[in-house]
Amino acid sequence: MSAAATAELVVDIQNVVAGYLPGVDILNGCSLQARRGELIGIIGPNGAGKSTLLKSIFGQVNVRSGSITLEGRDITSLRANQLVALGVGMVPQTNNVFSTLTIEENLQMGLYQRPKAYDERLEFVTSIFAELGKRLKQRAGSLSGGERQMVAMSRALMMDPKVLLLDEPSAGLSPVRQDEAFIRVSEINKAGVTCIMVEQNARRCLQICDRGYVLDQGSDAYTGTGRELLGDPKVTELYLGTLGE
Amino acid sequence: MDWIQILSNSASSIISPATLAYALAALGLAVHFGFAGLLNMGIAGFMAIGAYGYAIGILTFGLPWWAAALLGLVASAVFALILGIPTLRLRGDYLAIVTIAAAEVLRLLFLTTAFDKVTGSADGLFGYHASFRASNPIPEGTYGFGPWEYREVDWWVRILGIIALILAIITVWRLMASPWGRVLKGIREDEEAVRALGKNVFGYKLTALVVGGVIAAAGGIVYALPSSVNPGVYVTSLTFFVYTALLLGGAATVFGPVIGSLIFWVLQTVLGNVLPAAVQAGYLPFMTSIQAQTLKFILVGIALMLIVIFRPQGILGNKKELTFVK
Amino acid sequence: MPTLALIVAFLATMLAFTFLAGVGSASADEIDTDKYQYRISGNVQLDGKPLENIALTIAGNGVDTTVKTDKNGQWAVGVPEKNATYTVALDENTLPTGIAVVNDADATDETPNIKDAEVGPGGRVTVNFFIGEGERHVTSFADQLVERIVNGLRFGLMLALAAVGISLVYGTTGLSNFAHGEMVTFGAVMTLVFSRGVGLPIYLAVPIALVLSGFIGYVMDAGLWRPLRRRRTGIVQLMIVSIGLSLAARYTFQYFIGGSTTQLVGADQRPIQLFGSVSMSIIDMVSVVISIVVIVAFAMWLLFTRIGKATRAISDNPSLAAASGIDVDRVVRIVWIISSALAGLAGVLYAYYRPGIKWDMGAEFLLLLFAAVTLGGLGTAFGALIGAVVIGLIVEVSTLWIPADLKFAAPLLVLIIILLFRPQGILGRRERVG
Amino acid sequence: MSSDLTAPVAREKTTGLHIGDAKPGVAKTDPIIIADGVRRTFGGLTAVDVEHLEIPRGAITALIGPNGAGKTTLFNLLTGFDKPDSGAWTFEGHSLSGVPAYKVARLGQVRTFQLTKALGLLTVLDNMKLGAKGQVGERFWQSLFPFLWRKQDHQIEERAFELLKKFKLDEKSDDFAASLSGGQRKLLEMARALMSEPRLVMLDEPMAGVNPALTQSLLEHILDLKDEGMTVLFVEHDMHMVRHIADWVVVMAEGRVVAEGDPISVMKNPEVVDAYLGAHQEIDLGVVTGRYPAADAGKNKASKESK
Repeated sequence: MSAAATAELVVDIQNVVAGYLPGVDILNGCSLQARRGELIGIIGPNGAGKSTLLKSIFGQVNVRSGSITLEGRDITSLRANQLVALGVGMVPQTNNVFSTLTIEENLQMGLYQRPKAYDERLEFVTSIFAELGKRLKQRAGSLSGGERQMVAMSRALMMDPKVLLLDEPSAGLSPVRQDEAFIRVSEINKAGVTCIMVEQNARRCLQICDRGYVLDQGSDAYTGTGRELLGDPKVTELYLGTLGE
Repeated sequence: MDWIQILSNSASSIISPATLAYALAALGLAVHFGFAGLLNMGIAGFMAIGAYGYAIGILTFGLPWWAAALLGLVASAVFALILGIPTLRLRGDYLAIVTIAAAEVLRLLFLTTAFDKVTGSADGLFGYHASFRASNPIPEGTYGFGPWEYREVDWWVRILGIIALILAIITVWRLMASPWGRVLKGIREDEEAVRALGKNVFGYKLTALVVGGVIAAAGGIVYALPSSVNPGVYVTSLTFFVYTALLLGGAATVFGPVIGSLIFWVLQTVLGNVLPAAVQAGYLPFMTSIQAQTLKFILVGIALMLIVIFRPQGILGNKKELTFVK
Repeated sequence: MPTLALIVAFLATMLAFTFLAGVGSASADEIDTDKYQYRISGNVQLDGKPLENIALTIAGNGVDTTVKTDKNGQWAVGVPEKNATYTVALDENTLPTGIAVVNDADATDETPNIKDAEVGPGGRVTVNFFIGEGERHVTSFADQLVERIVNGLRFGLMLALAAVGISLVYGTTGLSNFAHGEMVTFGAVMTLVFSRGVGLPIYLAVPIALVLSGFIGYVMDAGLWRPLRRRRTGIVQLMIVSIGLSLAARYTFQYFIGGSTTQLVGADQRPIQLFGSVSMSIIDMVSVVISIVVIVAFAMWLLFTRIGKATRAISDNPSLAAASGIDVDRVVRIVWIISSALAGLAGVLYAYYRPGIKWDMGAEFLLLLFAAVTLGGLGTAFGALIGAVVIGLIVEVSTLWIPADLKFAAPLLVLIIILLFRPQGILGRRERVG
Repeated sequence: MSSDLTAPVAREKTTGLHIGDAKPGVAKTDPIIIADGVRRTFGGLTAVDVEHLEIPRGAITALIGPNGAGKTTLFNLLTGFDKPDSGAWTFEGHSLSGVPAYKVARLGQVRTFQLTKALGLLTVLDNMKLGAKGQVGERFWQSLFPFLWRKQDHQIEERAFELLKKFKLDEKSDDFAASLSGGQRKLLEMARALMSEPRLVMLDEPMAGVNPALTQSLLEHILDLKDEGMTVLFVEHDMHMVRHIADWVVVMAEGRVVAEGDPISVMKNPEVVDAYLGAHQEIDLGVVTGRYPAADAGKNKASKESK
């Protein structure tokens, strides 16, 4: 973690203003940095703009001002396939597998732009998700929620991303599966992939992430290491303290 | 080119039975598509039911003309029910496909030789005018002025057509200004929300289908009044032409369909006169006069595309209130 | 279930109508004589007295018409081609009891009730039968059924070529393309232009027409649909734009080729009897083989190639496909090219099947396409394939019971009934509310 | 009274709602909804599987649970917007199994949606008027004769204005609903639902997408509903507001009801803690994944306890 904190910047978001409808900004001046090898967690109340921030990195929202760079290169408003070519991977929250395709085809879609690397990448992915390797011919539509989440992460990993964006990887999963999902994200990160994760399960998210951002009303209200935020009374008040006290 | 003649023809087309028929059909379609959001692609079927109902009522059942007209309207209401009960639960695009298929099935049933004695199959129906003409209160002769000079029979057709149109306009206008119309427009926006407020969405859609269908059938009858019933008329193209007229004027308006039909037919008449005349005068050396007649239909298609892309709310519609909500 | 009761009542009424008509109507003595300019006619008499209500079937060159004699024993059928041979079969079941078609003098034809009629350069021919007391010759129901099934499969495969394309376009872009029928016509018209017009042999004209069809698909996507997608035009709006395009294209064909029916080279080939009462011309057989080969190749492409998989991925989940690095616009462009070329091929084959090329031939085809695609579930190519074959079978086999001129109505009715029970389409998914 | 400017006044919670221990499926003293064996599967995945559930009358009940727990699906089932594979339920004694959604609403059980369904191309006022029940002018033949419904329409309009004022939307009454902000649409949807004078108001995530300034006023509105004698059932996954306004909490996870009780005790319930924070809440994932030494984690825990 300390090594990661001094490493080069991978993603640099500066004062982004973005929204879907004209005149309605969801993000108003949001900044975020991710260094190589870091696991970043984004938490915040409903409607704070967490998912919108992720979507603005991935070019799915109109960014009205501010800048987003990847390794120093401006990637604001690039199209998804261009971003993938530059090494940005995305795991959406829902509808995150091709349900009519087999697991193998899902993985092939993951590295659509470089099909030759399939065997090599499959080896890497199955080193994290060993159970998928045995079920390649199964249709993704027949999988349970937790298994789908794994296919979704694997698909995104196939492209060998420099940075992986994860939108609520624990959403819709049972508690045990949620923990499993977090452990997988941690393993992916340990394998060297920079990760930016949006989460509703704030406590779990902060437990595993290197640094966290608390979003409130479309801008970054607090930031610090996961531990600092977990222990911060203000963050507890705003977001964590609602349960289990 | 004889511009006077062309102008006169065009002016005359303003109250031609075809224009009145299209205006009625487009108004019916406005109830379906513009106000209720139902993507009915079978409006030609409703018109065919009206026309055939009228002609068959006279020729086969020996009814007086007004009872036959009533038969046509009732038949279209029944058709709306038969079509609506199974299909109104469908998603927009499925509804379009089913309604266009239903209209085509209907046309094939009118066209088949199996029912030749009743429907006249490919020849269609004609020679049903006696009772209608006998009811004409206007003494024999030619009336009117300028381009609008017609014989008493032609006036009788036009007068009845205009009365039918005015009645339909008043009905639609009253309906849409009422709480009933409010529910219907609500359904167009989001039927789940309206259902959550305790409205019988299916019932409203079915009623709208019947109302629009009856008005469109009245259009079919007006179309058949002066001449004959020809199965070649009620093809899918007719539905598309009515859509063009409707969207031209504005789908979610009361007067839009009328204005749209007027413009549609005046332009058709102008082009239908100008293009062949231009060919004969040698202005269009690469074209025959038959091709010139075809050209105007090509232009209708292009116009439809341009309207939908660049002015989907039509001439009278409010930009904010354009109807393509889904 | 008042709904169901109403539907059943409606269908029952329609059936009753059909049967009543079959028994009652009698004056259908002239069919298609105003549609086509050439005609076959005849006069059925027994010992000089005319026989009324005798059924004759005229087939060949795509014609398949049943006609009945009028009270003078006369009948006439319009046909699309001169210098061509048609088969005229008299249905002996409609003759008075104990009467049959007999051989004259010393001929030993086993089926004297079936005759070949050659329409010569004059465009008219008369066919008469010798009728007297004797044994009847009828095609058995089983033979008829087999013949219809073979024809149905042939038609269904041809339909499938266009149906998989319209389905792919719907799956990847959400567009219900009403102009797909005109893409079918385009293939046929271009073949006509390059064979009859330019004078190329048919085996060159067809490939050129298909390449041009593919090119038109590219042009439509690049020039119209892609810009509209960029503007995020709604699907209903897109649908109506495609209707406008369909109208414009349809009348453009009429502008150039006029309102009449024109035949392709080889449409007048003699059918060869294969087995039972099944007969096909060489071109028919080639058509079937081409349909099968192309459909198999297409299925392989969709299942195993990278672009094919990407196509399925986009149909499944467009935004995830984009997030996987698939250039959606590029794949959609390829889909347009392929589906347009397949539609063109279907058009060429349909021109032989109908037979003849007419400006609005695609319009009648389009509704069958919709029926096929909806039957199989909008957006799934394999569903469309199965749906198309089913529709083809319904079209042909239904003529065993209903009049031949209603055969296109049958699948549309089936479509409506199926959607009754599965409003979301056979393979469609219901969406959660809220 | 219900303003976001005045400080929120803590209101009395309704108590004594249940009979016996507060466990899943516990009987209520005065239930408004009783559901039995309601199951709904989507292609093999069980979305809802509720054995027994009673909703107390005259109280605010929160239905909470993580995303995908089946809250919205249960909502859809109870309101007739979806059909269960099996099961039966009653509303004020009327069996509602197989009753279409619009009839459910007419019985006095009205709902809102998670994604607002403001009718964008109708004015705000028309949206409101659409909500009123028993309108003469909504019947086909009567609608043609304005004198039959004009008076009633005026009364409805007055009531609509009153509600709009309360929800601070009266100045927007002639605007198209499409021009409202997300939060205003939520308010409009709620106000519209109230036009039908319901006895049970079901709100699906009323706070989602609402900016914090409006949240307070929305909460007050919900509390007002109870004061006016209505029963409220709402779905939410933010515990903050649940604790503030709910009298009773039903917790769902994986389609089942895993806990019930008043907000304070429910939040202490280990099942709930599991459902929300993961099974073994005491285990620190940072430690499990080897990201942090166990000692650090302990320190963190200590600091929290000291607070």
